[in-house]
Amino acid sequence: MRKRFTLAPTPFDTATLRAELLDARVGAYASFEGWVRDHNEGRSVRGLRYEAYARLAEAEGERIMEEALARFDILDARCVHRVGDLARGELAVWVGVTAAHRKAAFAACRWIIDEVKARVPIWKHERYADGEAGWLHPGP
Amino acid sequence: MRKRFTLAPTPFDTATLRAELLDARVGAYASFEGWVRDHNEGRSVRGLRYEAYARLAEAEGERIMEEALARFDILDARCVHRVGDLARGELAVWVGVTAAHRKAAFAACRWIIDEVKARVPIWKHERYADGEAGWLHPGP
Amino acid sequence: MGVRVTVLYFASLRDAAGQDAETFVTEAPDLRALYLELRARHGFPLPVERVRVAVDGEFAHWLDAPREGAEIAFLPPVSGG
Amino acid sequence: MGVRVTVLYFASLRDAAGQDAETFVTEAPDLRALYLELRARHGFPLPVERVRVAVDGEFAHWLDAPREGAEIAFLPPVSGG
Repeated sequence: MRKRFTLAPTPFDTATLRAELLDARVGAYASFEGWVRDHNEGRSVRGLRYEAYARLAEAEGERIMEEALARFDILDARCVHRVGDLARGELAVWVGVTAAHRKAAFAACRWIIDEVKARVPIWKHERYADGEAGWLHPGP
Repeated sequence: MRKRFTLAPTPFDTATLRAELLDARVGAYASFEGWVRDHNEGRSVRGLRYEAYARLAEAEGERIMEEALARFDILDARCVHRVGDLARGELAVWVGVTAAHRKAAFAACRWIIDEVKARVPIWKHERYADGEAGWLHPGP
Repeated sequence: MGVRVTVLYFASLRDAAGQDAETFVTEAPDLRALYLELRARHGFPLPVERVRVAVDGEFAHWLDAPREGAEIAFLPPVSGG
Repeated sequence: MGVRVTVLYFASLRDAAGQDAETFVTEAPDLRALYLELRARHGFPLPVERVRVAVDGEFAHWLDAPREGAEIAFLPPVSGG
């Protein structure tokens, strides 16, 4: 079975991923990309590291994609999340969704990235220009 | 001044357009693409033609992009709309939006395509497999 | 005393008119009257309520008077995207 | 009579534990008690209320008992995306 959620230890190409999603039934394609910014909450970011509990991250990611296909009137969806060290300006996560119509494509794309951020066991470690570094563990 | 809304008489490359939008401040990139489907409202579509009143379409498209920049907390946005003859499976319209955070990127992307569809003087002529053809003039 | 205008036709209006554009002298007091006149002449499928009007590349009002040398466009409901 | 388990540490918990994983015999009656015990030993920064627990690659319940040979993962609040 083709996996819809993948962890990528190296930079990946969104054009290829997008091309794999397109077919004659597709009227709407919505995508989201998360990039490593130069700043986060007012601090200058030098780079970051994503660590995952890969076994559970892949299972939970796949569940999110299956739930999206059940909840929304979409044709298909994919998500790839980087792990390992990333520099500023690198792509961290990509979501692509195809549907007959745009409303469902947008809604599912937004839902998937929100669920991935909330549920998939991946942790971000940021290194700042001032030399400090730390894990981000968002509060409740 | 760099134009944010463009009419394209020939197929265009979204990877290049996306690359032009990305810089170190970007944390979120949301995009939308509209494709020529093989079916529309139950009829088999052979191809279509987009016609525009180019002079006003470009002015109104540019106004939409400027309004999006004022309404949403985004960094930049672009939209390209094809005109002329398109076959099934061809890209009709692309919207790309960059922001620090995903909420504004999604909201602006959705808003731009909705406004473009509602306001920009472009008309779609569909040719069906059964030989019929006609202009789409959506009712109120 | 009429004014010389160029009228542009798009989509179903162009199909009905059998041409992209025509230039003529009109004595219509406003753009609405001009559209109604042309609708009668060309058999446009769309009532004025479903059409918008633009002059010289900007949206205009139906009660504006035609100006000498104006480019007037009648715009059917749009269907881009 | 304890059970032998492997515990995985991630992110700030790994930094505190100074290791990715450790295997040992525990007599903790449930996963919650096991976490509290390890928290005391390693000085984990996170209270149990902010942590989730997984067993053998699936989310588990704090009141589940540790099973012989289980891979137990304590998961700090996630921050992917």
